[in-house]
Amino acid sequence: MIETADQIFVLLKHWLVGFLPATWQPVAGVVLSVVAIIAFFPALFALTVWIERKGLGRMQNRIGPNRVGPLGILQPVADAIKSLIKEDIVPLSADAAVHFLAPLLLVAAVFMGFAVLPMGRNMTLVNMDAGLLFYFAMGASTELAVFMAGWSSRNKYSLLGAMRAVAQMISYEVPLLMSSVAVVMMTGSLSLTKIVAAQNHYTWGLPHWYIFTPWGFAGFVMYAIATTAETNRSPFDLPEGESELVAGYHTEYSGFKFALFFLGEYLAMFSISGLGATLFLGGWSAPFSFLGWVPSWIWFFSKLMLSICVFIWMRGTLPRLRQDQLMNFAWKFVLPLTLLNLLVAALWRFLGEGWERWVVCSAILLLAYAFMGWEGMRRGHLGPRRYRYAE
Amino acid sequence: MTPLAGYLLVAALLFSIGLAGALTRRNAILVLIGIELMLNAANLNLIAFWRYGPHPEALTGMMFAIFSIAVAAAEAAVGLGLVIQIHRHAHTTDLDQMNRMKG
Amino acid sequence: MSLVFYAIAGLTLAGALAAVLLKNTVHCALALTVAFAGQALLFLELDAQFAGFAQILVYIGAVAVLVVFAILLTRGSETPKDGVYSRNWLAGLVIAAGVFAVLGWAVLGSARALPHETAAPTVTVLQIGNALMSRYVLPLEIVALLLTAALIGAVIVAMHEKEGHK
Amino acid sequence: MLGEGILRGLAETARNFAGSFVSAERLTTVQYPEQRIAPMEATRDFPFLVYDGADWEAGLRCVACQICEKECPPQCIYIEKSKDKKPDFTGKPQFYPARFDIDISVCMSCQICVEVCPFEAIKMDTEFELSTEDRFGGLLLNREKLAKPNEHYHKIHPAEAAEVDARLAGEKDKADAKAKAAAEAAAAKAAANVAAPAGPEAAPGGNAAGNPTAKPVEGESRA
Repeated sequence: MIETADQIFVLLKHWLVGFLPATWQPVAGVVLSVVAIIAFFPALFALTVWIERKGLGRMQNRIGPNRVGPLGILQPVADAIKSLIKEDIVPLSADAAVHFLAPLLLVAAVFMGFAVLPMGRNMTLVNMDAGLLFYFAMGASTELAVFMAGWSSRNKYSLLGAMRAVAQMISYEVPLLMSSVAVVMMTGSLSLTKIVAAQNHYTWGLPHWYIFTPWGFAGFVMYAIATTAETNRSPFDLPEGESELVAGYHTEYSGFKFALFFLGEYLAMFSISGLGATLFLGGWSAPFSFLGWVPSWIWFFSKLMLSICVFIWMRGTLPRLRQDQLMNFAWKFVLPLTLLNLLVAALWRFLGEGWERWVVCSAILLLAYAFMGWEGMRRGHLGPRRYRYAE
Repeated sequence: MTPLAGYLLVAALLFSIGLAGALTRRNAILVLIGIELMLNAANLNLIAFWRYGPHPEALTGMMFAIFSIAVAAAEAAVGLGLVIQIHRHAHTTDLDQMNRMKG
Repeated sequence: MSLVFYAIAGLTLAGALAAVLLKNTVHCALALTVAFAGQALLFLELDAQFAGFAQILVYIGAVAVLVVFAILLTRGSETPKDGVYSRNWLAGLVIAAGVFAVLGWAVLGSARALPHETAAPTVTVLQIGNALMSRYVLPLEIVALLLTAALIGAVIVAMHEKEGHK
Repeated sequence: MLGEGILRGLAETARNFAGSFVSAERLTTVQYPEQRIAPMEATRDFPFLVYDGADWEAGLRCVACQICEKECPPQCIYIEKSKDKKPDFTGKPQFYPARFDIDISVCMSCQICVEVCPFEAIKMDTEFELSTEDRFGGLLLNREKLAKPNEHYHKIHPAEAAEVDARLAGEKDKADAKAKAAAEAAAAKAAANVAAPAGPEAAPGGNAAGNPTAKPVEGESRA
């Protein structure tokens, strides 16, 4: 019974595929999984939009959408209908072909990333040996889509937004990769399935997730910062700052294409949160050994939604950064710390099983954090903004 | 035609296209693009020979290609940095106009 | 020679041709990306998974974006009035055609000696990592040094000179 | 320590989030079409024309002096002066607007027309639900749509309206007294000469000079 609940989607797929002749079955299985991903994540996107609008409202002491359906739950449906029936405007001077291709490329590249995520026990679409590399290769191609969108619009705001977005994504891709490399070093594999398997065992009922180690915790924090920047979420949402750039690279998009950009942004958030859960939070494994009977996919998606909620919480709290603060933060703070974290992870590996490694690794990371934070605040790279003329 | 010959022909064509681009275009960046294409053609040759060679388990061709990709990234960074510096100095990226050695 | 190979080869060559023929420089850069993607697919077709993904990550994720940045920083997206081809384009074309003729002749001439279909080698990332850290550790270190030098060099070359430093 | 402020901010938003479910006074949102809050006394948006009495056409205070038309910064007022005259509230014959249009799609609610009006004829309304399906014709209000009774003015701005009424009543008394005095003087002369028409016409000029000094005081009392 427990086994069936855990494997329900796998069994369902096998049952459906079983109706076809044997030669077609592998192809049909892949197609079915792809269709499931393409159908499920946009639905999750609709739910997330609702959660975000309600949650942000509550954080600002508002009620949020409450007109369409009970508690406004049908608001995303209304938004979808609105964007579908809107006129699709292409500016006269725009580069029509590139303008058309950019949103498609973005969404396609983002969807590719889901292919290697293990969403549950035996629930990986392609169990690739170099899964993590594939994921980052796909993530890197979204930058080009963003650039295409901004450049083809022939609008200075769009171009500026796209350049900001690309510069920011490149800058934060380095810490993103570096913090993931620490996990790869520990597991000895680029396969996401193996990374989950390496974390899926328990001592005294507690899991061996990487976040519960000093280097894993530091890596997770750095990973979270880098993903926030990578998905252009607040406080790193300069590329689409409405108040400065009138929505940046998708200024000139309307109707369905704009909805595609919006969808792409949220899908990127889902996939990168899923990757974070896989790398640091044990993927689909249960947080306590006695909860092992809960289906694995429930754990994966609850971890994913938890990350999304933290994203929304951050958005409700932090104001937007300035461009120079953003770059300083990436190159002068996050990147050195991730490099140090790599060294600490190696040290952790070679210090053996005792308690010493906890003390040594935590002390190094804490000292480095405190020193760099103090130094950054003293020099004014980081910390609260000082006003020279006001006050 | 064997598969290897097919890959080698594609690589040869790619190399020639890159060479033609590098030799005929005016814009310095497009010349760099041509050089990138030529490097890519070489990589394709390396991988193809690795795949159809007698000892694929030795990984020689593959390693060569991976190192070559890394070096190409460095080459692109330095090359484009030079182009930007030249543009700042001479206000053009047209190679036909860059015919003086004096600054 | 499967249909897939012809399709991917066609895509790669079309992208490469567009990259050297198109008038608008940004279009050239985007066509170059298509060529890179086609090449990555060719690598995958050759069972070189790791190299294929590295190709996408490095070429599409970094080199193409760098090219695009350089084009915008040098205002190259405006098509020049006096043509996009160099004065001695004919010579270049002849040289390229000659090179292709020689290469093609060499390949076709030795086609009979080339090995036929062999079993696909299974290369895991673990093997590549082991090879990098044992047999190829010296080249790896040299590449690391080279990349560091290139990083510093590119920064110095492209850096603005400070005002009043002349 | 770096990151302290971020944690404090996160705690604050978390407190808001949780608090909005617990305490009702945190949520200040008004569910507008169903719930409404009474507008504040100083609320103002678009101008309207005041009339006295029951008949709007006869009771319009406006004398088509066209000062507001000239002063209007976005030029959204259009006035056509009448050919004939009719008596105003003091009984003096005055022109009246044959046409008075305000394009409220252009109007920027600056209240300058109200400030400059010497006759207390144009005032600011509080009506804001002006959406229409015809964005050109529907937002061009003619004098019939603009005319609203003095009672309406009393309802939306009671203190201000009372002040205006008192001043107008004082003017009327003054004008009556003056007319009486003139009549007495005319009777005393008992001359056959017809009284010069220049006498009554001096009154509006006196009004115009008196008003701007009166207004700032009124504004202060409202604030």
